Amino acid sequence: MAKKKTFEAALKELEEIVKEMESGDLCLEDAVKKYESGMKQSRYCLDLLDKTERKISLLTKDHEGNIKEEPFKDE
Amino acid sequence: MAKKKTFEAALKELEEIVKEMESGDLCLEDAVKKYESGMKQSRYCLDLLDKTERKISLLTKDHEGNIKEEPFKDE
Amino acid sequence: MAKKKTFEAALKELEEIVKEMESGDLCLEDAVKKYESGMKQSRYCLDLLDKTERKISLLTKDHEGNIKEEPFKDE
Amino acid sequence: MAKKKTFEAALKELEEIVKEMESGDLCLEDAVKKYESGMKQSRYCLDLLDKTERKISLLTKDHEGNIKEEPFKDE
Amino acid sequence: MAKKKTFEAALKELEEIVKEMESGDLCLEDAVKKYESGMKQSRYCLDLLDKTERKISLLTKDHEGNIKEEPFKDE
Amino acid sequence: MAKKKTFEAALKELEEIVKEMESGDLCLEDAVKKYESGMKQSRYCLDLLDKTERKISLLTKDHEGNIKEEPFKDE
Amino acid sequence: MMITKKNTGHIYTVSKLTREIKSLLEDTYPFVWVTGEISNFAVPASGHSYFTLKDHQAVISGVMFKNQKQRLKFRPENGMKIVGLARLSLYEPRGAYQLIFEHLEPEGTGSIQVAFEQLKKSLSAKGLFDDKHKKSIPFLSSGISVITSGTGAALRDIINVSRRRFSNCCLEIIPVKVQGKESENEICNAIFLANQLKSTDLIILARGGGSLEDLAAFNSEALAYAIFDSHIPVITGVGHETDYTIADFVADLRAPTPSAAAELAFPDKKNLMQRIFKLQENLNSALKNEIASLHKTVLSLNSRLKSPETIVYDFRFRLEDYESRLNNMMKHYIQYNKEKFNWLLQALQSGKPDKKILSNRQHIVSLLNLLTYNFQKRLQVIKTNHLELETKLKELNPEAVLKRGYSISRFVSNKKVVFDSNDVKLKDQIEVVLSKGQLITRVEKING
Repeated sequence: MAKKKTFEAALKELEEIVKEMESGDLCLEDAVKKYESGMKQSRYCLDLLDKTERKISLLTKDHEGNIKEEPFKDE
Repeated sequence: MAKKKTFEAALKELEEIVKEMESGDLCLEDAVKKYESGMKQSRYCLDLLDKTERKISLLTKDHEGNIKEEPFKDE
Repeated sequence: MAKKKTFEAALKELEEIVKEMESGDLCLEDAVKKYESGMKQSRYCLDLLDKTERKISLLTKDHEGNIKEEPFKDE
Repeated sequence: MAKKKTFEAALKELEEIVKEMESGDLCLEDAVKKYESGMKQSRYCLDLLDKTERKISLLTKDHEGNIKEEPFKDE
Repeated sequence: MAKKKTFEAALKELEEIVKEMESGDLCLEDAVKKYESGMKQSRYCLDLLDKTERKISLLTKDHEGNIKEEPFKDE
Repeated sequence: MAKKKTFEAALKELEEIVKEMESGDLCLEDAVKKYESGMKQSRYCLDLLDKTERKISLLTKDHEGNIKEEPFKDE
Repeated sequence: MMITKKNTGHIYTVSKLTREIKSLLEDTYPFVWVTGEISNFAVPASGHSYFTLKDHQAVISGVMFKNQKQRLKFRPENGMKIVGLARLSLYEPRGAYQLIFEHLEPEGTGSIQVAFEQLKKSLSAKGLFDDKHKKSIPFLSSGISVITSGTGAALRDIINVSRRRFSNCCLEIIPVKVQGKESENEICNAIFLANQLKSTDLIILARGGGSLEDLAAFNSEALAYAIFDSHIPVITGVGHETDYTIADFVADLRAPTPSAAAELAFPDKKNLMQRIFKLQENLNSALKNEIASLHKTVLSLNSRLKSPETIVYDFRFRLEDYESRLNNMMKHYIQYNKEKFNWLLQALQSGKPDKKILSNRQHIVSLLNLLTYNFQKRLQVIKTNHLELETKLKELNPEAVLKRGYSISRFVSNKKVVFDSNDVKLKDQIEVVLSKGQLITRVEKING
């Protein structure tokens, strides 16, 4: 499922959530829900960034160094 | 059952009770009943706040620290 | 039976009795009866007040302190 | 039988007897009879008063002090 | 497959990618993809150049030196 | 086939190729092709130069008009 | 034909450029026939002759080494018009080029027989000398037929030159008489034979120097036609004479001497190989240059291919910011609700009904006190009322009369008080009630 959501979409969602929370009109339950959802988006984004960074690092190593590129099995 | 009442609703109810009690027109029995009911609402609110706080703390820790998020079983 | 008479009603009755007693026109039998009845009402009222006080104290303790709420069995 | 006559009735009777005797029109015999009857009424009243006082004393003690209320067995 | 793409086409592609990435309008996923593809093109180009150089070196040696030209089996 | 191409034509071709290559307007693949073709021409020329063995013969006619070929012995 | 322009941006050194010009000149003009007027003729101690050759438009330096000069039949001098065979050579240290002459002959001089002139004129008129009939000399011939005397110096010269210039040459020598009666025929037949065999692609017709008489065969009409009809191109190299023979005019190429003919027939193998190697080298360096330049292009593009790592860092910062904002907002929400709640709780606590209980208790106690007080008061009144009545009653007690001395008489029988003496009979028993005690009496007398 997560595969289908792009980083940009998740970031956008997170941004919306932060904005909504900062608008300050939420009741506690909604705030908690928004917060949870926001944290979820953020973690998702961070995961993607981590993955991306590892990939880049592999690509870069492969190019400059000696390590051969290994196909990313999850893609 | 408690799940169905939001924090805001409980807080509102508590507010109404306080207002009625402050109006001072209550007979002893009603005053006691109101007080009891108010205390119940307040306990409910406090519980919700505590739960919420714990939840947030877990979510936050999970992200920055090492503790893994455990699913809230009661939800 | 005591349940059915409110504190306020009992207090009212007591007040009536005191008033009648003050009027001074009572024959002995009536005076005694009134006096007895007054005593009864007052005891009833005081009992109610005691009970209420204990209840409030429990509610308050439960809220601020550590004692768990025990359901009031007589309610 | 005594139960049926109130303190007030007895006292009234006594008052009548005193009035009749003060009129002075009674023959000695009647006067003596009246007098005896009057004394009877008066003793009756006195008894009632004693009883009442004991009762009140008990009620009062029970209320302010420690003695438990004992049901009045003769009532 | 690689055989079908000329050096010039790969170089062109690499150039396009560099330009696109320098324009800075890419989303993360696209940027990573472009980077990957760019690395691939550049590796491909460098490989082709290396191969060509080795070929020349063999042909030259054959002429002046002693090593006989070995046919390139992959051509 | 090679027989049909004169040394001069091959040399000419080689010279043309060198000129084209030095003009620098070729794409890599074409340059490699030209290079190979040039090397072929050059090898062809060199082969032609080396092909024949030194041979000096003397042609004489006997009295009957028959032609006689004999090695010329001047060495 | 050589490469003269390089648009690869390559910069020559003087030596390299000069070397290239030298090879260009020397390769292009291995031998040329040139005509002009001699000037500045000088012979220094070395014995070589230096001069300039000029016409009305240009001058060119020339030299003739001592050895070649010895073979000349005349002495060159200033103002003399000459025709010569020369190599073009470039002297690198001075960057100067000059003609090195193998042979010189005065132009337009010499005694020419009328017959020779007539034949020449007639053959020329017939077109035998026309350039359009001249066959091209193969650049690299596969075999050469040498038609000359089998024993003469000419053959040796040709063989020597061929060995020097092209070691693995193929020569087919057809020995002929080159003077005398039969020579004309033999030479013609030799040409026919070569054409018949077709085993070569070039004919050298050579002879050492000699007088006009000696060269008769070479000035014959028959040989002229034999040469003209030959399918194989013919180079002539006849004698050291300044004069041309008819054969020279008809030949596809004329050399002044047999060795010069050999030089023209055989390309310099070493030179050719060097030329090819040079081309190979150029080919190599051109491709290498291209590869190097492409390599540079790829590397430069590569260095511009920025890793998206910085984008990742940017996003990380953004995410951190969002998260901290989320956390702050959430804390704020909780704090806000807590405060609101605490405020309400306080309000609730302050409305706790215990004060009401206390006041009610006091109220009840005071009511109770009032009740008791009033009740006691009431009881007191009732008591007083009763006591008053009882006192009054006691004062009215009929027995009080007796204390003053009165007594009451009653019939014993019916306890009736005796009011009238008439009611009494004698002997009736009468009870007399006194203040203290009673008397029982009997009626003794009645007074009525």
